[in-house]
Order: sequence, then C-alpha cells, then structure tokens
Amino acid sequence: MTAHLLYGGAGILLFVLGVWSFLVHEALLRKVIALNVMGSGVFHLLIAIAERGSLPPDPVPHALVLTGIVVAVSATALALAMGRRLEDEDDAR
Amino acid sequence: MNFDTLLPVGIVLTSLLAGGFIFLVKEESHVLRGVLNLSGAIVKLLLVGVMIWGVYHGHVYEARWTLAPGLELVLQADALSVLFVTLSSVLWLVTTIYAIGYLEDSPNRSRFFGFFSLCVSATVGIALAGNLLSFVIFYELLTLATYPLVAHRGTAEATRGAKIYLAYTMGGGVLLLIGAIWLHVLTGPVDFVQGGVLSGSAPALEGQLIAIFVLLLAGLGVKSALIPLHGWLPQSMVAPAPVSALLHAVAVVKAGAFGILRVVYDVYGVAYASSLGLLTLLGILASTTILYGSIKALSQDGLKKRLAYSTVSQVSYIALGASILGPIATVGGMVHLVHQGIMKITLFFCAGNYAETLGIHHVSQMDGVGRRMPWTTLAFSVGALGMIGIPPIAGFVTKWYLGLGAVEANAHWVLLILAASSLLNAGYFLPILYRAWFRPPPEVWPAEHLHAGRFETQGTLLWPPVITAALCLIAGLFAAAPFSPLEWAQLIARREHGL
Amino acid sequence: MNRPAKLMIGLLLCLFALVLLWVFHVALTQPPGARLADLALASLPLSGVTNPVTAVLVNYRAYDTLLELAVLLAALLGIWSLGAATPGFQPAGSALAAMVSWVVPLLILTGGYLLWVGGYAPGGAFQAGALLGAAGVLLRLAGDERAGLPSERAQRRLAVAGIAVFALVGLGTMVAGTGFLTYPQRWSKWLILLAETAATVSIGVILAAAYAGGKPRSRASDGATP
Amino acid sequence: MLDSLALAVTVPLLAALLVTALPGRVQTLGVIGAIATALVSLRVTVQVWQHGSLRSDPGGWGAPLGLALQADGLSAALLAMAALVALAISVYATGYFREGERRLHFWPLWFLLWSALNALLLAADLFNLYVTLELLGLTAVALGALTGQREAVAANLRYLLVGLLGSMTYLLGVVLLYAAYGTLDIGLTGAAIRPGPVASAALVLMTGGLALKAAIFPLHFWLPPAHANAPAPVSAVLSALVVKAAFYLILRLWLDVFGAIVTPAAAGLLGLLGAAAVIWGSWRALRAERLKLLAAYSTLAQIGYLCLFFPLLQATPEGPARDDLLAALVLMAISHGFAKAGLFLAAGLVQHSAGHDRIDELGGTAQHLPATTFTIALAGTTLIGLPPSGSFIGKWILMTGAIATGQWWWILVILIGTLLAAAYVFRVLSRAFNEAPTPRRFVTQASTEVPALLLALTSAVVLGLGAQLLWRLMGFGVVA
Amino acid sequence: MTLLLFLFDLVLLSTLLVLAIAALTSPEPRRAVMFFIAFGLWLALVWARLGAPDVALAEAAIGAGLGGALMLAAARRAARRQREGKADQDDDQKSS
Repeated sequence: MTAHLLYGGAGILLFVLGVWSFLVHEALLRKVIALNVMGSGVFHLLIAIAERGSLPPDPVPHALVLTGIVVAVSATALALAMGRRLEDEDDAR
Repeated sequence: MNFDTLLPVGIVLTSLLAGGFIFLVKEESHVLRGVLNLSGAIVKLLLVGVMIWGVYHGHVYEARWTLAPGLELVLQADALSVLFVTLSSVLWLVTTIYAIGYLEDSPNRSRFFGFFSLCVSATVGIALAGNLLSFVIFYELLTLATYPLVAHRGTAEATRGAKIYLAYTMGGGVLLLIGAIWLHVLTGPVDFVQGGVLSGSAPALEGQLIAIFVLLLAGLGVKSALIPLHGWLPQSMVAPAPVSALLHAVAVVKAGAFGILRVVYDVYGVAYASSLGLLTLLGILASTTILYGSIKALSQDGLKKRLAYSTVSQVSYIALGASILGPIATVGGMVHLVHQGIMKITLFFCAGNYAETLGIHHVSQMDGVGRRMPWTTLAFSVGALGMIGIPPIAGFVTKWYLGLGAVEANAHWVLLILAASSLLNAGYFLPILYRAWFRPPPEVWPAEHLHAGRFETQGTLLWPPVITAALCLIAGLFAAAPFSPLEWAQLIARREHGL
Repeated sequence: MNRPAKLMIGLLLCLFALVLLWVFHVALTQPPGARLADLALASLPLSGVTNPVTAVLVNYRAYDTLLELAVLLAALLGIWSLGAATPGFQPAGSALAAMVSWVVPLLILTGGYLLWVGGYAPGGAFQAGALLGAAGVLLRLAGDERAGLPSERAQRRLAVAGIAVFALVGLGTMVAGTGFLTYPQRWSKWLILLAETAATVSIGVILAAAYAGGKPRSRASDGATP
Repeated sequence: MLDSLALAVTVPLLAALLVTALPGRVQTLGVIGAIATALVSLRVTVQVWQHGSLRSDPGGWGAPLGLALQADGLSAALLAMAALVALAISVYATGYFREGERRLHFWPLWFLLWSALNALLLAADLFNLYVTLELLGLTAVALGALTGQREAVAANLRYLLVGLLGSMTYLLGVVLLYAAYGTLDIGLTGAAIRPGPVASAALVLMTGGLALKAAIFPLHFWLPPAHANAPAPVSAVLSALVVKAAFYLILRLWLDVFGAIVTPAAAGLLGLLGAAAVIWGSWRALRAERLKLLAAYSTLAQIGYLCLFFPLLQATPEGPARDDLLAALVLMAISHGFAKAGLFLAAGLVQHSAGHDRIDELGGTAQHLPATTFTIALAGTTLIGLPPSGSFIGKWILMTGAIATGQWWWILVILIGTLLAAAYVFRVLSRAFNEAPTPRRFVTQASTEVPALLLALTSAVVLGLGAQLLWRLMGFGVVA
Repeated sequence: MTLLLFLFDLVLLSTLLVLAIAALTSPEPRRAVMFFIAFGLWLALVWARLGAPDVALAEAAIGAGLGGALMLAAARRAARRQREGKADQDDDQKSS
C-alpha cells in the first residue's frame, strides 16, 4: 500500500515537475524535455498501478505504456524537426 | 403533395429560382436575364391570381415543413397574406420592368437582379408565413437580400448607407428574434390565427406578454420606420431608384408594417392587445411618427429625401389603423398597406425618371419640369395628391376609413392627427407640384440625357409610373368594386373581428 | 517570464500535486475493482502468444497498435514535409567507424532476436524496431548522411509496409469472416509474427529516417557535406 | 461480413499508405481515396440511420479486455459532416496544390488526418482516444506548417507543444480512472463511476486537457496564429473538424462517462468560459486585420456557443427538451463546420487572387470573384446565425433552453455575439463592394470555387431546412 | 526485509526524481539532455523492478535511447549556435 503510494506518487511528482518546467521555460528543447518527463510520470503511474494486487502484474497498462512511449518519441521527433527548421531559417537570414 | 400545398410554395419559389438562375447568367446576356426576370414575375402573378380566387372562396392553402420538433416552417394563405402577396407581386413586375430600363448599361446587373428576386421571395415569404417562426425567418432573409441592393453602387456613400441600414435592421432582427423565442417558450408554436391566439392567457403571464410585445414591436418598428427607429430610411436613399421603390413601397417598410398587423391581429388579437393597453402604446408611437415624418419632410430639398420622410410618416397610418379598436379602422389600416404602396412607388419611379432623364435630384431644380416631362409629372401629381388625401385617389379612402374608425372607437384625437398630417402632406407636396407645373423651366437642365424616342423618356421608365398612377386612381374610383383593395380589406376585417 | 510569476506557478503546481496525491491515495484505498489482469492472463492461451504484453499489444488491443504505427508514420511524413535533411556530420574517426562496423550487425541481430522472443518473453516489434533504428542512428553518427537507409522511394515503401501488412491482415480476417483484426486461433501465431515482422522493419526505418531528419536527398548531393 | 466501422478507419489509412508509397500518382490516388473514404464514412451514417447504434470489436475480445468501435447518432452525424467537408476540401486541394512538392506532402498527411478523425469519432475506449488524439494532433500540425513560412512553422510548433500538454493531461485522467475502475471502455467506465475525488479529478484533468485542444477560452491563445497561417484547405480542416473533434470528445465524456457526476457548478463554469469565448472571439474577429485571422477568431466564438449548451443540458431533465438541446448542439457544430470550411476555402481563393488577405484592401472582390464573395456571405450567414442556416435553428433552441431553464443571462451573451458576428461578417462584405468593373461569369475556377460554395450553401440552407433529419439520426422523438 | 526493500525503493525513486529535476533545471542544453537520458535509463531500471521488463526495454531503447539521441542532436545544434552567438534568436519563437 505504502509502496504503491510511493511509486504512484513519484509518477505524479514527475508529471507536475514536467508541467512546471513546461510552463516556466521558453526554449524548445527544455519544453520537449519537460513534456517527456510529464509523459514518463504518467507512464510510471500506469506501471505502478499495474503492479497493484496479485502477481503477475497487469499486462494491459504495460502495453499502454509501450504505445505511449512510441507516441511520445514520434511527437518529440516532429517537434525537434520543426524547431530545427526554424533555426535553419534564422541561420539563413 | 397536392395543389393546395404546392401553390404557396410555388409562389415563393418562382422568384427564388429566377433569382438563383440570374446569378449564373453571364453579364452580357441581357435578353436571357430579362426573360428570366419577367417570366418569374408573370408566373408568380398568375399563381397569385389563382390564390386570390381560392381564398375568396374560402379555400385553405397551406404548406408545412418541419425544421425540428416544434419548429415548423408554415406557408399559408389567408386574406391578409393575399393582400400583401398581391401587392408585392404586382409591384415586382412593374418594378422589374422599370429596373431593366433604369439600369441599362450599368455594371453588375446579374448580381442586382439576382438579389432583387431574392428580395421579392423573402417578401412573399413574409406575406405567406403562417407562424411567427416562419415570419422571423423570412424577415431576416429580407434583410440579407436587400443589403447588397443598397450597397449595389459600391461608392463610399452607398457602403455607408448599407452599413447603417444593416445596423438598424440587424439590431431590430435580434430583438424580434428574442421576442419570438420568448413567446414560443410561453405558449408553444405561435401560429397566426385570425382573432389572435393569446386571448385566453393566464393573467400571471400578462407582464411577460407586454414585454414580449414591446420586443416584437421594436423589431418590427425598425423596418416599418417607427420613431425612434427610422434613422436608416433616409440614409439608404443612396440606393438606385428601383431599390428605393422596393424598400419604400414593396418590401422592407411594408414587411415591418405587415408584421405589426400580424402581431396585433393574429397573435395577440386586437381586443386582447387593447385590454393589455398595448394599442395605446402603438397609437402614440404611430401618431408621433406620422407628425414627425411630415415635419421633417417639409424641410428637405432632396427630392428622394423628402419622399423618404414622407414614407416614414405614411407607413405609420397602417400602424395607426391597427391601434384603433374596431373593424372600420382595421379596414383603413389594411387598405393603406396597398394604397401607400402604389402611391409611393409611383412617386419614386417619377423621382428616378427626373434624375435619369434630366439629372434633377432636388426639389429646387424642378421648376417647369411638367412641361418637359408631362406624363411623368402627371403620374407624380396623382401620387402626391393621393398622399394628401384628395378624392378620388386611393389615399382618400384610407383617411376616410381611419377617420370613421376613430369616430366609431371614440378616439377623436386621431381625427386631429389625420387633419394635421394631411395639412403637412399638402405643405410638402403642393410646392413641388406648383413648381413643376407653374414655374417656367430653366434654360438647361442639370444633366439632360438626350433621348431619341416618341416619349419624354425611355418607355421602360415611363410606363411603370403611369401604370401605378392609374392603379392609384382605379383603387380610389372603384373602391367598391369586387376584389378592389378596399373590398378585400373589408373581407379581412370581417374575418378578424369575427363578424 | 518574471520571477513572481514563476513562483506563483510553482506554488499552484505544488498545490496541484498535493491534490493529485490525495486523489491517488483515495483511488488506492478504494476496493480495487475487477482488474483486467486476470482476464488478460486467462485469455492468453487463445491469443497465439505467451508473453502477455505482446498479447495485449498485437491481439487484444491490436487496433491501438495499428494507429500507433500510423502516428509514427505521421511524424516521419511531417518531418519530411519540412524540407531536406541538413548536411550530416563530418565522417567519423576510424575508431568509431570500426566500432560501427561490428555494432550495427549486432544490433540488427539482436533486433531479430527480440522480435522472435517477443512471443513468449520480454521483447517484440517495438523493441526490435528500436534497435534497428538505433543501428541507423549509429550509422548516421558515423557520417552516413542517410543513416544506412536506401533511396527515398524504397524508404517510403518500407515505412509504409508495416502498417500496410497490419491493416491488410486485419481486413483479411474481416473478409474471412472472423472480424477486423480478429485472428482465427489456428493462424494467430503466424499472422502475429507476420504483422510484427513487417512492423519491426517499418519502425526501424521510420525511426532511423526520423533521426536523419528531413526528406532524403538523392545520392548525387552526398558529396556536398561541408 | 464487412465491418463498416473498421473500414471507415482503415480505408483512409490505406489511402494514406498508397499515396505515400506511390508519390508519382498522388493526385489521382488522392481523389479516388477521398471518394472511397467519404463513401465508407457515409455508409456508417446510413447504417446508424437504419439500425441505430453500431458497435464492433476489433480483435473479437470485446470490452473490457479488447477495445471497441462504436457509432451512435452523435458520432454518425459528425462522421457524415467530416466526410462531406473533407471530400469538398479534397477536391479543392486538387486545384490548390498544383505544384509538385507540397502536393506530395499534403496527401499522405491528409489521409492520415482523416483516418484519425474517423477513428476518434468512432472510438469507444479511453486510451484508444488518446492515440487518435495524438495522430490527429501530429498530422494537423504537420499540415498546418505546410506553407513552410516561418510564422506557420512557429505557430504550429506551439500548437504541437500545447496539444501534447493537453493530451498528456488527458492521459493522466484516464490513468486515474483506470486505477479506480479497472476499465478503459467508455460505457463500462460510465456505468461504474461514482461521485468522489477520483472521478472529479479525472473530469477536471480530461476536460482541461481537451479544452486546450478545443481552444476553449482562455486556453485558445495558440489557435488564431496556427489556423490563420496554414494553407487554406488545412485551415479549413483545422477549424471545421480538428477543433470540433476535441470538443466532441469533451461532450462525449460529459455525456457518457461523467454523466452521473457532473455538477451544475462545473457545467456553469464551462458555460461561463463559453460566454467569454463568444464575446472575446467575436470582438477579436471584428478587430482582425486579415480575413483568415478573422475566421480563426470566429472559430473561438463558435466553440464558445457550443459550450453554452452545457449548463442548459445540465439543468434540463431527461426528455424531449434535453434531446432538442443536444441535437441543436450537434446541429450548430455541424453548421459551423461546413460554414467555416467554406469560409477558409473562400479566404484562400481571395488570398490567391489578391496576393494577400488584408480586409481593408479587398475592394472589388465582389466583382472579381462573385462566387467566392457569395460563399463568404453564405458562410457569414451561418456564423451570424441568420435563417435559414442550421445555426439559426441551433440558436433558437439554445435560447429557448435558456429561457425555459430560467438562465436568461445567456441570452444577452448570444445577443451580443450575434451582433458582433454580424459586424465582422459585414465588415468583410462591405469592403468587397466597390465600383470595379463587372465580372463576366459567376464562377471563375470551378474546381476550387464550387466546393467552397457548396460547403457554405450546405451550412446556410440545407442544414437549416433539413435539420429534422438530425433528430431522426440521433434517434430523438417522433418528428411530427 | 520489507524495511530494507522499502528503503531500496525510496533510494530508487529519489534518484529518479533528482535526475528528473536535474534534467529539467540545468540550463546547459547538452547537460540537460544527458540528465534526461540518465533519467530514462534509471526509469527503465525502476520499471524492471516493478515487473515490467518489456516496457523497461522499450523505454531504454526508444524513450531514453532514440528520444535522447534526437534531443542530443538538437542540443548540439543549440550549443553550436550559442557559440556562434545566435542564441538570442533562439528563444523568441518558443515564447508563448
């Protein structure tokens, strides 16, 4: 019970930290990192929930997290590519 | 789908379809456009003829289309709607002919005639609307369809006039909408029924019903140019003459006045409205407007401006008729719907002719114009004298019945209003007639367009006012004949008052 | 952003975190409802694989995975739409090149292994695809501008192949009568393997291409590295 | 045995794959794919019309283990709108993206977006919705940046980041629900949900996350630049469909998941935000210098109108009155979708013809592009809510509901919004008139002008006159 | 035993949080990314501890690995630009 709260709580803290960093930082890279940390927090929460109850852990949240990781990396790639596009344009000026 | 359902739909659709096709007509195809225009107008007139005959014999024409549960689009023909439909379709035909001549060689005619037709469709829809929702729908459509006509010339002045027109009518439309919805919530769908539908309402609702009446009146008062909502009318004089004719005689102000009639007679019921004290309100507003418009008209030098203020004044006779309890006053108000239309359209056609042929825009330029353009000036004189109320022209009939109705209802103050207004009418029309007939013409006219032909101006410009002037005379001379406007108004009054 | 605003946000978020923690605590103290775990494990023998996570991914919730592949593709297409890739890095030193030459095949082999074991042990298409992608990343770091990928045309087809196979398998089972993405039990193992293999290749290609960043140039312009 | 729900998602997906793999024939494949997608989407609508709600289980496991696709009247109506609007946009795009490179990028992303839209509208699983949201978001961003101009890329990058923040927040809500109720299926969660902190927190998180994506005031800041700088067909789909999809999801959740726990205060708050959006969005639209920016701000206001329905829905007991409100909400959403798509497409044509879209310098558009001006006017009619548009009927019922539930203050908001809308629409139209010479023809470029005109005409006429069909589709009451 | 396990968990999680905070707060882009990668790998470790080896593998390979590589490339560019004095423009497009 306490352990679950601990693990789940860590996920929530990660999420909130990510939100904080997303809101207060301007640079794209930092926003992207913040979003990834936020995502990790949510995923971590899912993993913590999966482990609740009897062994073996619930595979459904695991699969959800797998999907989520791939989605997050896709978004990261697109965001960074767009940022690079903007930088290139600045450089060209 | 039988004939009785299709007829009202058909009457709306004739001009709607014509308008739709006219948009697509290439600008240079004058003949095709003319054919579409005129065939639409003529077919509509034929259908209206059938409808008059049917309604006279107690036939019921009704089409219903459900928009959503409890919201129905109803087109139906009762005696009052037939009166307005007939007026607008006859005048549409005449105005179309006039407009074809007036706009010869000017740009963007496909757009103009397209919206022109849409405008008439909306008016006919207003006339045939069988419930408040349908009325609101067509009422707003009319606003939309007239906006491009007012802005048509594209000059800064035209755009400004259109903007003012829009601001007024849009604001009014919103108030009308709220009133209509409020009423809808209180009573369910509000069908127009002769004698009204609200007379049995619970006393607890009276306060709300009065508020709703004020909202509805405010919405309708904008288009019918009741004080203090009349400001747009003189401003929109920038529009081409046929549009002014349409605004003042056929469509817009008439739609407002017609709406007031509908609300007073067929929603509230004239007796119930009177018991709520609403008729007094309406009567005061109408009387003020009548006097105010006439006084303003006295000082206008612009011919169209003077006519515009005259409209402000004259349209309120209709509301005045509605505000007096009693069948005779009802007749007076109803019949003025038609009479004001034909008289005012005559005047605007003539004003357009003066401007097109001689470049005359101001009263002060009209010296001796009667000699240069006798037929036009003759038509103008008929219209003007009718407005004053000289027998045997149509306007006299109106004032006679309004006066009689006032006496019948013991509203003697109305007689005073009528007398004062007639004096003022004479005050702003007679000087024009004097100038036109008895002053010597100037050496040169302001901007004369020489015109080769048998007549003083193009035939398409000359015949419409002559025809409508003749109608003014006929409506007055043969007021007692079957199917005359007066007879028809009496039929309506009998049905409204349940006699 | 000025300091008081930052502080304000921080305080609000602390509050937010506390509320969330409390909520989560309440959620934990509630009697746990019916968990999906038991159902998922009970259905495992019917799924055609023995690794429960893989079962969820490619069988129970295969439709999710199909859309997820589409997300990957969308990201790649989005990156490509931004224009051509920036010129690559300088060719790497010989030490890195030497390392790359034996790490890359190892990565590919491991990828294949992970794909295969995914059916019954930790592993599967995504992990395997990621390793293929990692191989591409290494090649790119080693100076290959295209990250070891073939021509644009081939890249397009490879990137699409995984989703296509997946979707066509789904449509095939639908036409065959069992329903969309519903594998007949006899075939499920092989259909899953087919779909996963194709997905692995696509994932690898997409990830590598996304890392290369930008629409591939033709080989002719390769020499234009600054 | 063809599963039409699955087809509605896979057909556009396969079309996307085809145009990606065969870039040489992108235009032909694009048109064929668009027609096929529209047909399969409409097939779902027709089936819902005939048989009521549909449900299918990809994988055959059924909820809660598997996930499900579901189409009820609400999703079928929006699906049909998406199909028709997207089809018109596709036709327009064939004329708009004439040159090679951008065309090549447009079509694959376009079909992926369409697929995401259909998937989102049909999803019955909370996590699946997250995936569709992300797919929708990424494709929308990529399409929005397609002009390659700096402002477009920057605005859409911000849109992407904000969207990710929103979907992460949404996902956190989903996780809380899963922790408490052990299921991801919408129906099962809705049946299991109990009032309490968990459900409330999930409601706030999910609604908040989606409100970011739906640009509900005050979370709208990203929308105007992103929508105004995208290529015209993309702006059209962003404003008409993508924002609407996020809004649909809020509605879906409030109706089917949180129906039992929504409080009047929460609904009132959403209504209040909607009211602020109506006034603020309309005001900014009135002040906008560019036509596309005007259209983007007007989207804010229109979303605001949709939010006004929530407090009324909350205050109205189950029954015909509530059904009317719900149908009116959908009707307004659909009408706005058609109108806004038409408006953006028309704005694209104006921009193309004039070289810019600054409103003050658009004199003569009525003469150069009569059909396009007509399109703007018709779309404007819908945005104002004038008859006979669908949004007129929607507003009528909205105001009826406001009076009937005694929440008359919303009427004032609608009144102000309507007048402001009239002002901004006619501000454009009055600029369009000047004394320029006459056009020879009504339509100048059929492949782009006709789709825009049809969209606007649908919103302004067809949806108004045919509104009762929506009631029938949603299975509400017997239409007399 | 349970206490020991509990302490172990505590250390595991506090390290995780510290890494996250380091990744989020370090102003130098490359260092931030390095911390992020470390955070991802550590997260994978925690997940493995929580009985999710599949996900741990994926997080290590995709989240920390590929995501990190993508960010690293961006960070390197940012650092180069900072050196070339273009950093002042770096922020304006991301401000909200």
